[in-house]
Amino acid sequence: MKRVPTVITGTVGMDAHVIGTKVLSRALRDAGFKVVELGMQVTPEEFISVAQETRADAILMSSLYGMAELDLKGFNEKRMEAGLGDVILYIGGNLVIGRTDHKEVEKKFKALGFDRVYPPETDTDAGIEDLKKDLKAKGKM
Amino acid sequence: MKRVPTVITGTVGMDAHVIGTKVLSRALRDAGFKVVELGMQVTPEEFISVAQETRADAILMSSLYGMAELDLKGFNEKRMEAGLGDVILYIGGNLVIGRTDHKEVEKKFKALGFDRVYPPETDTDAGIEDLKKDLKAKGKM
Amino acid sequence: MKKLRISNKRIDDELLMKKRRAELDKWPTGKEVDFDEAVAYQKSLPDSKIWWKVMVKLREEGRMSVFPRAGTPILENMISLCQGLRDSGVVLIPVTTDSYTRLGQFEKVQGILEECERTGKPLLNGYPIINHGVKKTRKLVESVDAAFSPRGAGGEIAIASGLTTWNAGMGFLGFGSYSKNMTIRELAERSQNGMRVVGWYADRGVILCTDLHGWLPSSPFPLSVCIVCEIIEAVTAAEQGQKAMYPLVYCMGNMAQDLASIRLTPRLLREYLDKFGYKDTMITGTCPSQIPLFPVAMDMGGAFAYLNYICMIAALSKSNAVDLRSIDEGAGIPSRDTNSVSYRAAKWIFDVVREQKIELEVKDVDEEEKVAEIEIRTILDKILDLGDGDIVDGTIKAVESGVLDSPWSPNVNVKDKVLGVRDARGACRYLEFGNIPIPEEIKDFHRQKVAEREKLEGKKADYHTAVRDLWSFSKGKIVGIPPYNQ
Amino acid sequence: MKKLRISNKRIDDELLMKKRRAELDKWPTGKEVDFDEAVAYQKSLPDSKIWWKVMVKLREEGRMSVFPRAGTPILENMISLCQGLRDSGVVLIPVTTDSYTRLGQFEKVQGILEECERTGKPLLNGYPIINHGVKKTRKLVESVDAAFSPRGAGGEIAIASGLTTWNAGMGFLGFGSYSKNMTIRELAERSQNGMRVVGWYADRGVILCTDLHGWLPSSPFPLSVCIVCEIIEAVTAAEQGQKAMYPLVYCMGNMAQDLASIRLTPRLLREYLDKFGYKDTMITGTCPSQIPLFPVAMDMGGAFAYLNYICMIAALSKSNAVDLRSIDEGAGIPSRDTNSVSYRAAKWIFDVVREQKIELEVKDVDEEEKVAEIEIRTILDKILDLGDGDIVDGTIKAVESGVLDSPWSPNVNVKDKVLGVRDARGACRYLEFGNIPIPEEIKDFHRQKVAEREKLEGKKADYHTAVRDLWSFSKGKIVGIPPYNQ
Ligand code: B12
Ligand code: B12
Repeated sequence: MKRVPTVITGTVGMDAHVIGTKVLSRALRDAGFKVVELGMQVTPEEFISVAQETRADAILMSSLYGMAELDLKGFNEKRMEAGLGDVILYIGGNLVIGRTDHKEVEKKFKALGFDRVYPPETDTDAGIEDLKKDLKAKGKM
Repeated sequence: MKRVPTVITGTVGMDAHVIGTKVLSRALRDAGFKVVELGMQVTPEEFISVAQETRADAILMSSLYGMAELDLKGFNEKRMEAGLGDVILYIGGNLVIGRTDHKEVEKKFKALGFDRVYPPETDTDAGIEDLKKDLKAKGKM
Repeated sequence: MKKLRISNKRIDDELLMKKRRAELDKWPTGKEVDFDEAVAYQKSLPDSKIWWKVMVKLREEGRMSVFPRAGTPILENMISLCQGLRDSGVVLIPVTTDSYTRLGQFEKVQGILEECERTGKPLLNGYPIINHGVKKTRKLVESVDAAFSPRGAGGEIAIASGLTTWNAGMGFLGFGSYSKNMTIRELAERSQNGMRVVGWYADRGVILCTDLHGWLPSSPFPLSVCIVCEIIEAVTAAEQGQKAMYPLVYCMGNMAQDLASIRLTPRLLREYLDKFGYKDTMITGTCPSQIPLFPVAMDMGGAFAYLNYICMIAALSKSNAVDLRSIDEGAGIPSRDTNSVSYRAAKWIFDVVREQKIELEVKDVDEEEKVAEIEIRTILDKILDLGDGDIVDGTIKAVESGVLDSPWSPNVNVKDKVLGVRDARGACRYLEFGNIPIPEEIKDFHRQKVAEREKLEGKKADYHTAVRDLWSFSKGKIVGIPPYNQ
Repeated sequence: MKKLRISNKRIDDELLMKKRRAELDKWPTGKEVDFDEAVAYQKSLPDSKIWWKVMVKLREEGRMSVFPRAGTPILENMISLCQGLRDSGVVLIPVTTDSYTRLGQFEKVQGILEECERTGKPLLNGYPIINHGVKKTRKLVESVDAAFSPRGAGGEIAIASGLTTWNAGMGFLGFGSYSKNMTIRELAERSQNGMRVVGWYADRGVILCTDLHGWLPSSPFPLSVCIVCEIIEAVTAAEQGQKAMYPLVYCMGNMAQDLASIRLTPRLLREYLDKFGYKDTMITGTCPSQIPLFPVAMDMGGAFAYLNYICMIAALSKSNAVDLRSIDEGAGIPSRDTNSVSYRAAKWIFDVVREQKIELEVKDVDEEEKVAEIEIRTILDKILDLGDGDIVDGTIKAVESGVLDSPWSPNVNVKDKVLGVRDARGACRYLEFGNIPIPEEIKDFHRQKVAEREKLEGKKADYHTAVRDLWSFSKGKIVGIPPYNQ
């Protein structure tokens, strides 16, 4: 690939489930991306400011503890104000509390501005393939 | 009790599940009934003829193998013809094939002429109490 | 010791062929069977469909398969049921036949079967293999990559269809659990009338496997009588030319006792097969099997736990097959889904526990094994004694005199003078010995174990104890310890 | 050996009282706490609500209870959740708090909690014990006949409410699994600042129990570091006046290894507690706990099998408690129903298997125990060395130098230079030892075990192997044997 896209990873809000985002980050690096790994418990604001500093092309958030929806209240507006409307937004994990049908969850989080929403135990490759597709579509790869 | 009522037991049709009817028969005897224990695989006709011979007050059938409905086709008519309309009729066990809601099963077998219908693993005492009640109601005890 | 004999009036081959035809002529589908073509078809089957080879492969690879129950009347549904089983790791698939077929009422079956196909409803409690016949049943066999075994009925229609087991020998299951009036003499004659069908196939290079049921203990009852009968079944089957067999070992729920039976049964089988001169008969494995009442369907938790307990026993004993029920065992014939989820649970345990190759020693197993072995040898000696060396004659006399006896029998020709209860650890003990020749010191062992329980419960064990014990496991409580906080 | 020390700057009682108040003043409900009234209330509790007594009773009676996870925000639902647990035999009930409460964001919690109560929706992933306060939480305690334990948060509000556990000592769980920036020095200070709350209650005759978590191995990784940390937790807690404790023993799925850890942990705990002079500290039992990833919710069969495997381990090891997840562990916070059915399965195994008092010996347990013991002693010696006899100083230096290390840590102050994989039997081995001081011959043991697996899989074990192993159990397959028929 000509240009090396920059991707930010981390778990949002107070989520301490860091293993997934670690696995994901390493996989992204191995796939040739520049990864800014923020680790666990990243505030929405931090995602935004780091995205601005690093001119990130995508943010891949994780959240397993079930509080993602609350953690992301107003996030989409903020990122728009910050002029990050163009940044690709993915999120994955156990996004809600309890057993729920992924379709609903997907609707919910797309409404929050995410381009793609992944269920628990998603294979990282799947997500990375999607990312390449979306980046190519935007001519960023 | 003044009069000792006679009860016929057995598994109907080709049902080989005899343990239940054995347990039940012994319990009935212990409860003071005269029990004609026919054991397993008793044809509907046999139940009728024995009921006539012994002037039985009640027939307590068992069936676990799921074929009871077929085995009992026309049984009610035959016993009416045989003038046994007054005999109390109970049946219990796994009366149909597969998992089904007992309410439906009950409806089905009451339609076949049974006064009471019991699910699998019914406690014998419960059945015996019912029987005493029904016999008393008919002034046969 | 006297020369061991098995009375066997062998008939000449021509008569044999006549009899086989006569058997098949009982229903039109019999015409579909051409004996030589059947042999050819059997020989064309891949190893993965040949029962004894599948079992040996499982054992060699240190694996295990569930050996479930599966029978539903409509062919398409039967195929999908079996595919569901295969998907959840089952490679030993039974074709459980319906009760009417088992009793030869094909006329009646035909009517119901047509109604099934018309309405799509499963009005029979199994797969009517005779009425379906060879062509249709081959379709079943060919659409699932596993070995098939006819259960309860099937005869040569099953063989011609590519099912690869056959039950020769004195089958106590039919006598002890399924029939009301059959005499033991009739059973002996039936299995001794020289119908060497399994031998006929063996002579042509087609080895059919069998499982040994023995005399099913339909309630908590020590296994010694059952295992004795499996040995009788084994040698009489071998005499008919059966070259491959494996015992079902009934797990009654006490770990030490279950592991002991699993170790003991194949050992004694081998010994007696050799004694009777059938050194070339293979024992293809052991198959722990679940007997006690099942948790009522409503309690799915207990049902799963019970299944998984049996799976653990099978895994820890390194068995290569396990006769498993489904979580719906207490409710009724299982659906495809309840089967699949049940066997996926089993598969998890096989893959995770079985493959750890765990070596373990459980205290009391040796003692339980010793006790059972003494009982079994004593009973068998008595039988050979009664038969003056002839195990078949001996068996007939043994049943007639109650030397062989089992509780809750539906058969009027069984003495039914015995009874079993659980002891304080849930192990099965004799409460009433009837005429079973059990050495005094062993009787005392049982009495003492029962006494421990009586002490714990503060009352004598009697008939009612035995009845309660029918449910002791299904209700998830072995006798003894009272509920917490009481 | 040097005199063993635990650095501990004790503060005077007046200051202690001030600090306790300050802690409670963080939220209005703190006002509900009157220390002496709390002591009186604790003393008024029946034995069945006192954690350490319940555990001891269970052990004496040879029983076991599930120790589940349970936290939902709305009081009424929490009560019914806990009653459901009690009905399925659970007598040790956790009050799992939500993540915000764990982080002290009571303002935020209040808003959400009110929304929960308005909408009836559980918008928090646990029970916000601080915001609910004493009166409400006493209602919970009084409506279920079991012992309660606050999880993650609670402080003296929990004690005043009648919950009967308290975590003193250096809690590695918070440091190693829940926080991003905490330094080990901060952890040490926090647990060493002389806040002898648990001791204060002990002096007044109220004994609060604690469970020892150690450093949670969030992936297949040998337990030696974790157990070392449980020992550190134990002695530092005892120093704070904790009189009753029990270890969680993480079952990683290999039977020999799991049984070895269950035997080893309490033995070494006792030994080191005594060494440090805390002979009067009780060990109230052991609690096997499930760690590896859970089967995805969709596979209920696997989920049940996994639960039941852990139950079997707990039963066979005669533990008195088992930290069990539900069949929905992989899906999300369990509902009352999924919990109940899960724990009914567990109860079946406890009542049927546990009560058989099975005595068993599993090969390799001794070896696994020996290996782990050598690792643990070597690490502890090194720590005491670094601390020149002071276990707290030693621990600080050990973490800073990677002598104590664990993989996948969220904490930036952890070296994270180590990695674990499973061997051919599913046992956890070191792949990368980092700076953990493991004797050469033991390192070779691990290498050889890993080599066996590499041979089986035909490729070297590396980072990617470790990642795959995160799922080896949840996917119901230990490494090794390829799928049947391939
Ligand atoms: C033991 C058993 C057998 C033994 C029976 C031994 C014998 N001769 O008795 C054997 C192995 C022979 C057998 C054979 C078969 N079985 Co079966 N068997 C069972 C099992 C495991 C237990 C049945 C039992 O003995 N219960 C104990 C007794 C004491 O309980 P009970 O019969 O319910 O009776 C009590 C109460 O119900 C009550 N009661 C009974 N009758 C009545 C009547 C009245 C009026 C009253 C008031 C009370 C009452 O009193 C009794 C004491 O409390 C059940 C599954 C289970 N429940 O665990 C399957 C089960 C009954 N069998 C089943 C089947 C399908 C068969 C077979 C067709 C094929 C097969 N799988 O082997 C054959 C059929 C043979 C035939 N022709 O009938 C199915 C029935 C399916 C359905 N109905 O949908 C079951 C449910 C298993 C399953 N899920 O597949 N079986
Ligand atoms: C390990 C674990 C913990 C550890 C975490 C250790 C750590 N620091 O990482 C500890 C013990 C600390 C913990 C704590 C808690 N946990 Co927790 N935990 C788990 C567990 C068992 C495994 C999670 C895990 O590590 N998975 C392995 C990783 C590799 O998988 P993954 O995260 O799904 O990520 C993979 C994919 O999803 C994908 N992926 C992930 N993110 C993204 C993003 C994108 C864009 C893409 C494309 C892909 C992708 O890539 C990864 C690799 O394939 C799960 C249950 C389970 N699944 O078995 C519960 C679970 C997640 N925890 C849960 C809960 C409730 C908690 C607690 C609130 C309370 C408690 N029960 O302890 C606290 C919360 C702490 C906090 N503030 O967050 C719940 C969540 C409930 C819900 N959402 O409804 C779960 C589901 C258990 C349960 N059923 O109750 N937990």
